[in-house]
Amino acid sequence: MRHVFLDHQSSTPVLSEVFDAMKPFFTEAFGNPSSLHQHGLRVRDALKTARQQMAALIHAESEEEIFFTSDGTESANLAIKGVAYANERKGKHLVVSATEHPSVIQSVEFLEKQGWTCTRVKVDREGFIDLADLRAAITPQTVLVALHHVNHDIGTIQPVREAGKICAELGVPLYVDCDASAGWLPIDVKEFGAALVSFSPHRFYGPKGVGVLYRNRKARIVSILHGGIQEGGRRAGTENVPAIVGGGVAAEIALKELPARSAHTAALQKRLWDGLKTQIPYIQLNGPVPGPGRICTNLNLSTEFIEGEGQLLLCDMNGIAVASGSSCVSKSLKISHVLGAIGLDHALAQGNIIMSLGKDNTEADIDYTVETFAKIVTKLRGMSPMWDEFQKGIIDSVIAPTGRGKSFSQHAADVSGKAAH
Amino acid sequence: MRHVFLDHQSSTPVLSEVFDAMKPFFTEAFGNPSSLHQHGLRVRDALKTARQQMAALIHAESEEEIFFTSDGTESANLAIKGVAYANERKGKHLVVSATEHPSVIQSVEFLEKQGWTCTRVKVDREGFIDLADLRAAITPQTVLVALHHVNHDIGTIQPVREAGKICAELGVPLYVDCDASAGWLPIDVKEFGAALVSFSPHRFYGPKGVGVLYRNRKARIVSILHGGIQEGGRRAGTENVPAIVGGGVAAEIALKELPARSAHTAALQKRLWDGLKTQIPYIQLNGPVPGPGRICTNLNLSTEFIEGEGQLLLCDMNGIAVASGSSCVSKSLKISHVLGAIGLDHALAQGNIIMSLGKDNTEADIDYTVETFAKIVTKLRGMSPMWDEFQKGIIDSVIAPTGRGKSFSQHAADVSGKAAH
Amino acid sequence: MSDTYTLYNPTVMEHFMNPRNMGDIQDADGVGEVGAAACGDIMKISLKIKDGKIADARFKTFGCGSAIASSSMATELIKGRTIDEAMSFSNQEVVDALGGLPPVKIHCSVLAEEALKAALEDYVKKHPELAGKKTAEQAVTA
Amino acid sequence: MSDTYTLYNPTVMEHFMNPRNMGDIQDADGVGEVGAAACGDIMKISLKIKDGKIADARFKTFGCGSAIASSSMATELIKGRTIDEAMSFSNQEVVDALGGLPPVKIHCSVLAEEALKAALEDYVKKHPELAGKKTAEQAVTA
Ligand SMILES: Cc1ncc(COP(=O)(O)O)c(C=O)c1O
Ligand SMILES: Cc1ncc(COP(=O)(O)O)c(C=O)c1O
Repeated sequence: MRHVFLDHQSSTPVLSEVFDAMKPFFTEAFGNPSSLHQHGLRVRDALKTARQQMAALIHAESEEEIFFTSDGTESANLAIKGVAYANERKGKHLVVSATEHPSVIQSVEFLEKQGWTCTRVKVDREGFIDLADLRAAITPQTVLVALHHVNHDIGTIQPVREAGKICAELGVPLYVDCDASAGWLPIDVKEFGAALVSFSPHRFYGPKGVGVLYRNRKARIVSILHGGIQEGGRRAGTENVPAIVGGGVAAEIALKELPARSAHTAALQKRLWDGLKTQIPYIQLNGPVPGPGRICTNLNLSTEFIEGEGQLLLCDMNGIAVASGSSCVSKSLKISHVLGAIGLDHALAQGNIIMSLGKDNTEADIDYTVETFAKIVTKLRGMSPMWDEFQKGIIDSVIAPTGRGKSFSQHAADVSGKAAH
Repeated sequence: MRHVFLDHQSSTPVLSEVFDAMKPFFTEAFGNPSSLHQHGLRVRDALKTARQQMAALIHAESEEEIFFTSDGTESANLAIKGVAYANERKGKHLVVSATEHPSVIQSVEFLEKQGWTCTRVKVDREGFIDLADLRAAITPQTVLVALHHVNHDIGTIQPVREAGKICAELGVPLYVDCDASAGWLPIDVKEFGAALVSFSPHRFYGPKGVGVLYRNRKARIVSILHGGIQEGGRRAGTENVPAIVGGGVAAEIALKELPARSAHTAALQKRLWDGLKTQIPYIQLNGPVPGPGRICTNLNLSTEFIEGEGQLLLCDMNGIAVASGSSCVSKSLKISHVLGAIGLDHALAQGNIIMSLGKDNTEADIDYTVETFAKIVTKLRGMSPMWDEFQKGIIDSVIAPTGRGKSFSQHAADVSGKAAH
Repeated sequence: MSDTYTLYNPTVMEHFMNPRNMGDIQDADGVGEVGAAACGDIMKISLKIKDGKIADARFKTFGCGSAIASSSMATELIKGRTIDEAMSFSNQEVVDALGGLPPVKIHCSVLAEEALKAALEDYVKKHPELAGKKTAEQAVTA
Repeated sequence: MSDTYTLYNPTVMEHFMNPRNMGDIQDADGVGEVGAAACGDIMKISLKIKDGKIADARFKTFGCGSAIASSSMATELIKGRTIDEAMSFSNQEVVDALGGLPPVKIHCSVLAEEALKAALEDYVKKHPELAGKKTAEQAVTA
């Protein structure tokens, strides 16, 4: 059986160069960077190199603007809460988009319990914010605007440069969560006008266990994990040296290979979507069409009349690893808040699958995926009462409505007694 | 030149078994545990095994009581703030000892800014809390008592079992920070009567990048890093799988080898202190005498009339890696708060060096250290105006006072115009 | 990676991959279609009843792996039972027969129970004589 | 680990490991002892003055590596200077000659400057005729 990994957004394997760079820091150079002897000083040097590599990836001016955290989630928490707490006297209002990652959304909700207020800027059906809405959301009390570069579910590339200009004009720092874009799209903190940028090397062939937060010198921030004076007093705790070193090397390689990786995945993305839409009726792409509005790695698909988890499991049993934003797949039994925010019909949200490409995927992988996925859809539709009722004209398609009957969602609400959430 | 690592409290090298266990999780099994396909499920299994290994080390009943964080600092922050926030309605008072690690103290200070109050239980000259003081500090508003098992600076083993009984009697959860003891002293969460226990595998030959928090099912806690629903909703963020796996193996081996490691380091600890006090006049051990009151790995030394950083640097130039709690060594120019809390004379705090032993240290290492350290002390005393003035009878010794003159500290205050801090 | 790791236990996986009794019964004696508001799953069970017993049971399911496995298992279990026996069918039987389901997926087995009961009710509705018998019986046992 | 990693640059390390002018001058013309309240360091500098010039300078220091290196360098730099030149000695010279110090350790060089000035003052105090001369000179340059 062919093995095709199409879940690069969840994580990526560590490059052999990265692993080799990390290796000595487990055994031979195991020192704590806070130590003042050989063992500590050696790793201090290594952290500095990694900081420079991280800075280079996002075109930051100095490695002193780079802070290490444990992951993308912690970086987002630090950016949001660290800025909020530092500027409490200035104001207690935040602006975020409705489709931020949960690490941003939940951080904001935590602050709301502590007396902050937050405006969530809505997105359109492709997931884009409206810059006029963003501008209107900013008040004199706003201490931070958080806008992700690329959406982790539907691949939408937000207009961060333009958002940066508005923020600069209004004098509010902009935090750009680049977790879903770093290593795949060019990032330039100055071009973005970003006061803070976060990313996570395990998304571009670096190790887990390290997150990065860029902070422009002008942005005030306080630490949220308290203790020692590591990371210039902004992040206490013994540094995860091997992961930081490995992450730095991953960043250096990502910067160098970025054009090739982007071109390669963009070509496969097109081949995959072209193949799927040709082979499978009643399938739809969520988020922008592949091109300048969408990241080159992501396809978010809704296949009508069948549910997501079954698709995911059958893909897996056929060697294809994919993700899903469907409610059955999440522990909370809720569909992804992103699919909710773009107003996706519940039936389509249920049939959701996310495929994300990587540098090692091949055309043969894509062709196998198209062929296999078409079979899976056929199998699941064969089991689906909804497909049956659609064939019989009892319910209609949402993707290609004919006006001949009630929708799947209406039907589902009828049989379950209430509307799904 | 011989190389002697005597800073095991700062970090330890990863065991080869640990490294081998981690290895596949960087490349081959790189999945995200949240993923529902092969790649995710495989690592989920691995996390469960690691949880069991961690639970075994501290005799926790179930692996479901184990949460993974990024380090000891984050575990302490989560224990303190997570319990405080979860029990806000019950009360806003905390009790900690004066010699907790900065990750506890600073977490408490952060909460104090948000309206909590905290009683700091003082310690005696050896660093022990008085159980009567602890009892007296607890009020009906107290939601958590935090007491470390072993002090990271002076090796004092706190009466945690007795503290646990008092807490149980008064119905307040006890958090025991075992960062400085786990892997070296037996830990039994039930015997301790601990609702929460934290530790960090990089202190016992596991990797950096993972911290552990045990939480008894009855203790209420909320998360402090917000986002996804990893770790049962108590710690968002992609898990650092390789470090967790490696930490688990390190815990398993530590449990097995604990008696041997303790006996070995205890013997070396005795040999080292005996050697030093025989060879070097005016040297003192801070904290309890080696034995049941002190961890088997730590010696905290004050050598009179000379300062700590010079000792540390000369040790390092002679291949011996040590730490120091002296003010010159810290970025803040303050002596360790622990040395302050035990009321150590400032002159002795200045001449502070911490040596911490590990399983691979040998008798030859110890003998080399004694011999070398004696030479270093002679060299530095030769440069010291204080030693000179002591010889001339102008100032007196604090360690062995003769009553013949003013103390070093008084003299230092005189020449600097004010008392040192 | 030589082993296969699965979200569900082997029995659940087997019933998901090779569901028993999948399909419709053309001239069904009772059909029930129910939906779970919690997650949006929909399950349809059709029954063929002969001599007061379930002669055949078929399902169609729009739902996750455990929903499909639950319907497969429920239809397997129910075949050959009398209507009265089937009326007291509980989702726990499905869970047990499947060797367990993740806590968050227990509702899938409940859905199977509900679909079965809906199909039985449909049958009973079409056969008012049974309803009377049932009520009389219930009066006796009560 | 083949390279040696050091907290300070090679010049500082060299002056720490092999300090120049360490010791006391028995019949010193001026002695200054100062302390840094910030970290508890103590530095003592003794001077031998001949023909208005610093003929010899020695130090003793209780303090960290950079304090020892700073006193070593300061005594090196100051030898051969006139009293007036020495009076305008600045810690920056020490920092520069050492090739830099970590920011948190700059105060060590300040301590060296202070110890030197205290020694000079001690000398001037013992030679009131110089104090007058100095004041007159200052009046001219002012
Ligand atoms: C946009 C975005 N931000 C933050 C995160 C959190 O990253 P991590 O799970 O590595 O902590 C993710 C992860 O999916 C993400 O996609
Ligand atoms: C008692 C104690 N608690 C917490 C910590 C924090 O651990 P880490 O630096 O690994 O985050 C330490 C580290 O020295 C410690 O000794």
